[in-house]
Amino acid sequence: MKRSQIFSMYILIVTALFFSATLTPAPAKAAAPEAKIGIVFSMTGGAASYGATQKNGAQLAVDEINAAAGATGIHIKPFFDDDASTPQQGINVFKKFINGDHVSAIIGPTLSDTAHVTDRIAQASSVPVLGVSNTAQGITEIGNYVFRDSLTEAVVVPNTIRTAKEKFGISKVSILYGNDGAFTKAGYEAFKKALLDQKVTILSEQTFAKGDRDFSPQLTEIKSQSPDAIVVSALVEEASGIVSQARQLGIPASVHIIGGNGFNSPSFIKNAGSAADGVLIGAAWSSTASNPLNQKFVKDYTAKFGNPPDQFAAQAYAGVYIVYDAIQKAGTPFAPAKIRDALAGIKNMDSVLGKFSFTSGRDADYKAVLQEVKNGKFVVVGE
Amino acid sequence: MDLHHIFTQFYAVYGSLINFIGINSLLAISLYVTLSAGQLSLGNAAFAGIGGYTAGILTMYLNVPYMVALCAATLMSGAVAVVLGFPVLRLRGVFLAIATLAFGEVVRILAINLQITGGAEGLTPIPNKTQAWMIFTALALVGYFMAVLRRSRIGWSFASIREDETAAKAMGINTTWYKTLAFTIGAMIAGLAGAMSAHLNYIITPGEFGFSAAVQLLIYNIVGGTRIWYGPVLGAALLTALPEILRGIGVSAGPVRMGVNGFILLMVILFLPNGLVSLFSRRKD
Amino acid sequence: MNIFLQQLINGVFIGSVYGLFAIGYTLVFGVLDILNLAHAAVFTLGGLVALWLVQNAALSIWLAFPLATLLSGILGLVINAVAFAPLRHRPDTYFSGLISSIALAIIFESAALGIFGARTVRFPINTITVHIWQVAGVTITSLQIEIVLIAACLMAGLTWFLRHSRAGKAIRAVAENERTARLLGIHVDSIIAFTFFISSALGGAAGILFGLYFGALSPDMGRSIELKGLAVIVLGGMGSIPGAIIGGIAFGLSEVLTVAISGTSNLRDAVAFTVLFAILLLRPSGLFGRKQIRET
Amino acid sequence: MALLEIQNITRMFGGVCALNGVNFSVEQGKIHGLIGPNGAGKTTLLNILSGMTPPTSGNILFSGKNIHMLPACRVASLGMARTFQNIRLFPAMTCIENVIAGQHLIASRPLLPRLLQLPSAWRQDHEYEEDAMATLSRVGLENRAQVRAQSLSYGERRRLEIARALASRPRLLLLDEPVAGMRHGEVSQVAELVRILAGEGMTVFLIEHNMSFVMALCSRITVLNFGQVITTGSPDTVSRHPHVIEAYLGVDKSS
Repeated sequence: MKRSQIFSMYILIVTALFFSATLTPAPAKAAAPEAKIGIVFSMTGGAASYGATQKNGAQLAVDEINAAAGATGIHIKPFFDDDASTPQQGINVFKKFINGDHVSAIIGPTLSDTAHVTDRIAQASSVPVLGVSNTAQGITEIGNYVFRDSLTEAVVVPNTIRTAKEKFGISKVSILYGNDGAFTKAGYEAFKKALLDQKVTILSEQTFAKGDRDFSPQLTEIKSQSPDAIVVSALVEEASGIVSQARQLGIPASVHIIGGNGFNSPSFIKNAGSAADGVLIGAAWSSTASNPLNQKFVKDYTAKFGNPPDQFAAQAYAGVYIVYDAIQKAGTPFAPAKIRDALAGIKNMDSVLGKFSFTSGRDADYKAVLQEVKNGKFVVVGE
Repeated sequence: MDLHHIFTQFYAVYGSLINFIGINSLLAISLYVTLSAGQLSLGNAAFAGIGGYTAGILTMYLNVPYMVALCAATLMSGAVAVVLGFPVLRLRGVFLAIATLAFGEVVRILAINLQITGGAEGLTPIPNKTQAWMIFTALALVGYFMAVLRRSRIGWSFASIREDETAAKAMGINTTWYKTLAFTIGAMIAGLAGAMSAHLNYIITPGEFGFSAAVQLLIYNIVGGTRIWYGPVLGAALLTALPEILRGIGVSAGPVRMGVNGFILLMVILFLPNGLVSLFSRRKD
Repeated sequence: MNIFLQQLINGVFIGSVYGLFAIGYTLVFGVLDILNLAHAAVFTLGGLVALWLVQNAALSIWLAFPLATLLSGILGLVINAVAFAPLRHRPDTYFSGLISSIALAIIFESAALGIFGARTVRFPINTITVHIWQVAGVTITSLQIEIVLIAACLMAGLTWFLRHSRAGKAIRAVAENERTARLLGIHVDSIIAFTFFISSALGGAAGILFGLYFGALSPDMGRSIELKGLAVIVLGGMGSIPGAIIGGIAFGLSEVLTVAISGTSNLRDAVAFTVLFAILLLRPSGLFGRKQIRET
Repeated sequence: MALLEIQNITRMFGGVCALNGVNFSVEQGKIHGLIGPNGAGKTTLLNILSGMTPPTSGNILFSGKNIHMLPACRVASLGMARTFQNIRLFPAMTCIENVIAGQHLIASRPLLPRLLQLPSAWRQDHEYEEDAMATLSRVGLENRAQVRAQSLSYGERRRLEIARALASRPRLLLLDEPVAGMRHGEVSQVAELVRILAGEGMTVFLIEHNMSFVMALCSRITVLNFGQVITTGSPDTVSRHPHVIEAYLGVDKSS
């Protein structure tokens, strides 16, 4: 083969490639810009029930945003994955998001134990990560790329105790909390600090373990101390068991039960039944909050998934909108550093959680809410 | 893209997975040693926990150098194994399994309630000192040790006890001593793996050392095969990488992966009694 | 004083549920010398299937309970056929039987997760009418009494069945010595399958009663009772039915009293496992066990 | 000179008296037989001699040293090896591996030289393997060396267990029914082997029901019935002893 033939063949191939590239059936205009976001929740393992509703909330937000963005606006390309409620699997997922999929931001993971480890990787690779259900201490302190839109117990609980004291004149309480989970332990520490700060005497502290269903021994002890209220830091499965067994053991309705974030889910009311009436829940979101964005979210979610949303779905839904808002402010879906700065600058953004902004320490900053369960529905007590 | 870039890209994405394969292989071998002397122990996950907490406390609170912490963790687990071994190793079969399981649960509950172990949130932040080469050097050394042990007097004694403890006694083997030795070597390797893992993940939580973790080590050994030391390594590598493989094939996250895990174990125990390693080992069965 | 009485009732109640779970567990061990670790998964599936029958098939609980117990029994036949029968003639049968039952437990739990979802669910409120009585300062609910009665009947029924009926005696013969039983013309394989049927039916029943009272069913509800069940059968003596019943009640009481005395329950499980540990070392045949367990 | 002296050994299992004041001694370099009807306590005695089961009372002197309190492994290390009535081989191991395992007391096989891959270590291994092969050939199993013990025939298993016992070069060999269930050819092979071993100075103590084997081979025989020694003596005196005949053939009512 003479050199010239090789050369001409070469030219032929190059031009063929060039034409084929331009004639590939790309849409008439350049493809709409896509922001790649990694979304990881616990779909299996101990926290599977929370991961399921979080995924629903995030999926709903992504669909709404992509529908509203139309042809020219920035679309979200979500990468959903499962960290199986373990730090080990969480690390694998984060590494795949950052180095494999080259995402511009990450939402999740569900559990604080996992976040402690995975958020370090996001920080080291300067990819912004937004926790939507991590309430333990020491998460946002990891670095300036770590944010969270879930109010920590330290913010919600003082407001709950203050309102409970004013409204129901509570002076002595017994505490019951799950001592083998980061979520419930953090809730207990926040409650204890708030109770001591507001001079409420603590009669006794009872504990239980994750997965326990029988609380009658502890509740019998508490009943004998006849407190004004029982402060409970538990997950939703345990919360409904505690409340129904307390009433079954004959603890009168005059003894209020005060719960933390873990109570704030429709399955609490469904599982606890009439025993839930009168329970006070300090929470970061209420399904009956009047703000119009929230009402629309509750209606759309219930229509799409068949059951009403819980706090975890709401915070995941809000998280997707927060990240999207930052991407729009940053003007480009590809620069994680710019997105981080835009996130830090979010102030009084309208969201289903209310007027949302980040504190200097990149924690969530919006009004917590105290709810009371009245004949099967959450009713907001005081703003 | 040149080869170097491809490799760094692969390592960037799967680097931590490779590290976990190494750690899980070490843990699998720690149970292999005890099984090779016929002792079914479900306590090795707890020894890994003891090793992890010991090293974590040393490096975090007393900022002891990393290597010293590793040695201390290994010795600590070994010491606890010797103390636990004498009473426990008189038990047979499933009763030994239950006793070591109860020990594992007690360790987990203590870790939750003690202040020094960081309670339920776990011990954090543990300095991230473990490198991939350290894990795989340790794995290579332990593997070599196992291969040589097999041909030494200790190895023959383990094998004899595993086949028939009574006959082993009649041949002059001090079964109590050798069983405790197998139990202790296993605990030390588990302690080392636990210490390395703690310095890889910044955190060590009590949940990692309960019943399901101990059962997982047993599954690595059974799937891999306990006739030869690299059987459990094969089992650990396959089952640790399985979630990634399944994701690659497009199996969605969720219960299906868990079901596949159980299904593989069932198929192996029914049709491949000596594990995957028997597929291509030359020994006639 | 009535606090102590109340704690006693709490202990006896939860103990009877543990006992009901444990007799199925120990029955299989008695006959085969193998721990059926899929038993906890049957406990879970029994509860979830009963809930499905009540909610979707709109059956009353008094129909759903026996039906779900029957289905759990059939599940037991599946466990035997898939995980235990094929391994019976292998030299390391007690070891491989343990592993195959673990494999099945994982498969069952993932099936429960897939079919019934991860959420904690409960029986509809009006499934069973509950009356709460205040007697001498102590509260007892009608549901508690019904559950204790059902558990007691099942336990008494099993004990009578094993002692007096032909099939029951055949089971005890196989438990005593399989080869001799075969010589006496007992069809050992079908007796073992039948044992799994009874054991899993009882495990399923315990799951339904547990879910009914505590109003919380989820795919991993078997996990917490599995280890306690293990402690109960060791306490009671492996393979002994009366041992499992008394062991269950004793275990329930010890749990409740640890909480009552120490005022906090973080030591509760630690006490339970330390007791289990001590029994294994000092008296591995437990309270009523008779098997030669320790030295060769 | 007596290698083994059994001084009124008694053993009770709950209320049952399995052995009651057993007294006899086994001479150095001799083949000593122990016979008696089923349930006479023969295997129990063997278990006591080998340290498997502690006696309720009484002493055992092994070349003058009292061993009745020692555990089985200590007794074995003094130079006593045994086989079992129901054959306790290592099923998953091959024949040669079974014998190598039997060399536990004589093969040090230290770990360190092997870790350092010293040539002396591998030479030592080779020597032990050759020794194991030699032991196998003594029992006629040299061409079955690589076969798994579980796939051997019944007679071969019996012989492999004897080979494994010989592997530790014992001074006293205890055989529990060594030729039970063997074909005639194999019985005479084992008899020949035992005769050679005794010739080399090894003391053999065996339990056997095959009378022709025992009478032909043993220089002294002890007869045990209901846990008590009827008599100890040469094959002739024992076979004519009235109580022995009565124990075996029952009392002749007519006389």
